[in-house]
Amino acid sequence: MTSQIIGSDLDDLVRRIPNGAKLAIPKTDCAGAMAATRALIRRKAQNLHLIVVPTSGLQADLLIGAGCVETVEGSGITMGEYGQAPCFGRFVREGRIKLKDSTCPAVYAGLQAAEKGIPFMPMRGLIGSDLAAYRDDYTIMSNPFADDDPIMAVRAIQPDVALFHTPLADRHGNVWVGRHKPLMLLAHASKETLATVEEVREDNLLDDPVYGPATIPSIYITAVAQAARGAWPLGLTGHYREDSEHFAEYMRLAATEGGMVDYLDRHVRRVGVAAE
Amino acid sequence: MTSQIIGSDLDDLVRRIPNGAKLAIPKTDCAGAMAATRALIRRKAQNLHLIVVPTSGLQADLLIGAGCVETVEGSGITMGEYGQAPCFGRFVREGRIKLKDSTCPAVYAGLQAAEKGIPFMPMRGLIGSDLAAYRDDYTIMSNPFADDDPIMAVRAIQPDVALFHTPLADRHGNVWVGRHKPLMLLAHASKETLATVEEVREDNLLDDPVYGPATIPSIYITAVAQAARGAWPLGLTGHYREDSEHFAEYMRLAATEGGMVDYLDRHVRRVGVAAE
Amino acid sequence: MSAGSALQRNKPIVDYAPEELLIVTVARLLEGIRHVAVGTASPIPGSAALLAQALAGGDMRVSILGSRESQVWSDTGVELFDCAGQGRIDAFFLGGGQIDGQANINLVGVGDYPHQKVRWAGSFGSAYLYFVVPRVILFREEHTRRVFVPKVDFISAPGTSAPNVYRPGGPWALVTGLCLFGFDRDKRRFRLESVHPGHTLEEVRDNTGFDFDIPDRVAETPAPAPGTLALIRDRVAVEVADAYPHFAKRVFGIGRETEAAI
Amino acid sequence: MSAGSALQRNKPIVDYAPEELLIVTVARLLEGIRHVAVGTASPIPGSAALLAQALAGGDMRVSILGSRESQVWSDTGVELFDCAGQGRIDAFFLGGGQIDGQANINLVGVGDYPHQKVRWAGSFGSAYLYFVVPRVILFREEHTRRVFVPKVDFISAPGTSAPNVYRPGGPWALVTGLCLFGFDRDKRRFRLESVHPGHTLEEVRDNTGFDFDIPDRVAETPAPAPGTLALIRDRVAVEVADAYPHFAKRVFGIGRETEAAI
Repeated sequence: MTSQIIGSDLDDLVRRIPNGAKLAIPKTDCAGAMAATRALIRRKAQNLHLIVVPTSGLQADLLIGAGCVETVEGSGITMGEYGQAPCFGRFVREGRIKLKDSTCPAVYAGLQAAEKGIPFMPMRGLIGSDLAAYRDDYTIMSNPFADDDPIMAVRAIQPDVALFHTPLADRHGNVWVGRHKPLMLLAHASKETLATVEEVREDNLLDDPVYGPATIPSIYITAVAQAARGAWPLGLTGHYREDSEHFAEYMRLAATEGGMVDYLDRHVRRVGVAAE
Repeated sequence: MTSQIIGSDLDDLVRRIPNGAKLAIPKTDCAGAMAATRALIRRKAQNLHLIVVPTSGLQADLLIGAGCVETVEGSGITMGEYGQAPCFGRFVREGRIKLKDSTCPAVYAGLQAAEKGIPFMPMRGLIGSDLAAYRDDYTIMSNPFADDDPIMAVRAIQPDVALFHTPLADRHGNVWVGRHKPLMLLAHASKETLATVEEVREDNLLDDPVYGPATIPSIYITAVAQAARGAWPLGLTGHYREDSEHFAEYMRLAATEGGMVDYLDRHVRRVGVAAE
Repeated sequence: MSAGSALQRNKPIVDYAPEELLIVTVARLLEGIRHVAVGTASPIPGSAALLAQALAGGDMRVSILGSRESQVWSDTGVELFDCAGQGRIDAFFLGGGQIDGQANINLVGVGDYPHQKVRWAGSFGSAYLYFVVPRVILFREEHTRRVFVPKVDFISAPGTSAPNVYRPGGPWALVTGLCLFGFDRDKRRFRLESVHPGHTLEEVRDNTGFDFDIPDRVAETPAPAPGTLALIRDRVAVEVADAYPHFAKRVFGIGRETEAAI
Repeated sequence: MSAGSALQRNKPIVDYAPEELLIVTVARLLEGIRHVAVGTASPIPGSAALLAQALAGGDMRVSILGSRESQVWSDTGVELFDCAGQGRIDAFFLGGGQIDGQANINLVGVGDYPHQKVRWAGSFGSAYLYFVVPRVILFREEHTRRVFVPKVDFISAPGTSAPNVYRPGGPWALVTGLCLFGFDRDKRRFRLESVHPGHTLEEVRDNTGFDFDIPDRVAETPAPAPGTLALIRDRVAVEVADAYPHFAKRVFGIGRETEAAI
């Protein structure tokens, strides 16, 4: 509910993500805020409880490999056609991260509960899955309108901070998300929301009859920072493509602990990388 | 899930609303499908269970006054600045309609449950209200994640048919709703959805990055009919204003049973009215 | 109209409309609020919110539902209620065809439900917002025993709840054409805070059907200060004309020729 | 590649890729379906859905998640799951790092959870869609005892549920590189339906870690008819190249130079 700082200083932006925060990030194809993520690694974020909504790829793997993450909550970490997420796999094997495995609609359901200010959401499915067996925030309850109809209750998920990247915001702090409506859900459910964007417009997006319906009102937005190519090496729909050569390099280096150090030195920690 | 008939025959459209149907209509300012509503009255619809989402005005009052409605479910019927809804008030006083009084977010919650395929939604508030006392589809349950935390469970509402009017659809049966996202919820929750629109475009609205996010995909749409000024005498945002003279005439005539017959003859039953 | 002006003692004589007194009185109840939402049918609360915002130097968010010039939400339905459920709305206004001494409100009708002899529009969002918005200000200009009854005929939304019921919100004050009441949630009773200039405690008592607490010394509701009145007339009037054109025309003599949004 | 062609008896000799046999086999399982949804990592099911649509004269809806040319939903997240919950999705595909004889699937990893020796991506939407989509087709090309185990190490989604559990959906069939199984929900067992040309029952048995029912006479999976193959190559290949460019290039030799959607 604070006013929006609109600038381009990513270090300033990620200072709003404290160590230990429940940090929510969107699906890879919703465009993760990768430039901000690298800034977060540079500021040596620690013990993050990372909520991937509902899955992630490079962004989560990078944060894990950089040692920023204590817990991963969500329904999948994958590098898609490039293969399994290397750091995630290694950290799991070595017992270096805690897991809260889920299924996509349960992640959404938890966020929707927070969005509505209710303590839980009922949800079909899940009963008999080991996902439920390992989660104390999923519990079976009875449908109060039927006899003998067990249904899963999924506890509300309220992230401390949501972080994502979109093509467009305006000077008032309204952020356009297009088809990626889970970003709206994320902003509604989270205590604070940080966005990076390609472009900041002067006119009020909310007042535009066509852009308005797909725009997150500034009331939910803590801060916006402009970051050109802020999703790189991910792609951004309508703007630029995924950098597949970079993905290949990542897969090669991140396969080992030593290679990962090399990757971080080369692409994250070095000053002046990718115009940051 | 049937294919979309796109034409301009409103009589054909409203034939898909059987007597006794649970018919859901949106808020007045979302633009009710008034031309289709007049066609529905002409076809002498009976015993409708009208679900107003979450409130209505002229559209509901007209259907009630024309004798089409058995039950009204929703959280308000009002003519706004013109005053109390005359037919609604008269029919309530005379015991000629059944009431399922609600509160706005409970109407949405019931539809959201249907949208998700869950039997109920938990909801804060409502406890201790007489609304809950008169509804067997609201019941108090326990929050399974806390001790002694009663919470209202609102049973799913699945309308048989949703009917509304928007500015724009395309040849594929995709319907643009703009900021009126409750129309999306309505389409998701209802078994069938009928839309009238001002304009039908050739290109696919869903594929448009700006229109797409505020477009109901055709998978939810049973039929679309083009109806120029289809919301009249209501206004349609960005297109035309509410016809306040007509509202004044309605308020004058609908105040009595006889006047209402006169109104219906003059504006609904007469052939060739308002270009229908 | 200039009611009240002749009746003020020890104050500069400034003409103001009764609506302006109410606007100022309500605005005072919004001090310290970060975000106030206002329903479409509430021109005086709407004006009060805009005044409070102006007085707060703009550091307050005002969301007037149905306003076409200042869109606050990207959705015309669910978002208001979700936003309130998230705790992002600090103040809201409710009225009532009947209001009783426990702050129960009735927006449904008079007589035995369902086929009541007088039927109003319905409960709208009251049965939810009254629970989750911390500072709900009850506003009803008509101060009569018809409105302020011993017990409402239908509880659209209860004024108080059992201790185990989740209720971060509830009634904060009641502003009428005669006076300002505060509401004591622990005692579950209204308490008279001040009587508007030109009116008396007896008048309030005669026209109120429920019991309420009365302080030893009953204050007079402060009249609008000249600077505040200027702010209302120069700035609030223009802003409020967007959402409430009829009201703006009637009270401030400004506005558009049409009430219908396009 | 032309596997299978030399081994077919009583059929015209037509060269086809093993992927094309699988596409045809899966497409056959989609007969009568009104709406099938396909996940992003499923090129063979995706091709099969498009083939089934072509064979149905277009009277079938195919929603390929992540396809940029045929948007089906207005939302990239929740809508798929809600749509399935509404009963508007009739068929879906799931795989599994492990699948057992009760059709339990494991997408999480091998060994003791949580710190497993092999960790896969995770369960995605399986624990929900497996319950609500009526015809879930399990697809796993690799047919080995490593995949088809007696009991999965982690149940991402159970194959069957107690009778009181709401479950309109569940496993319908399992297509592998060697054979086609049907699933009997009452008996909670797979039943071998047919063995692909060039493979044998013994091969299936040797490579399957769970028990399954075997009919008296084991059929051979029908090879693609020439007309069907032509449809795949002329039409499906082009359509599938949008969502699965690498696959289209490898199997059909067509497609774009880039895999990244803009």
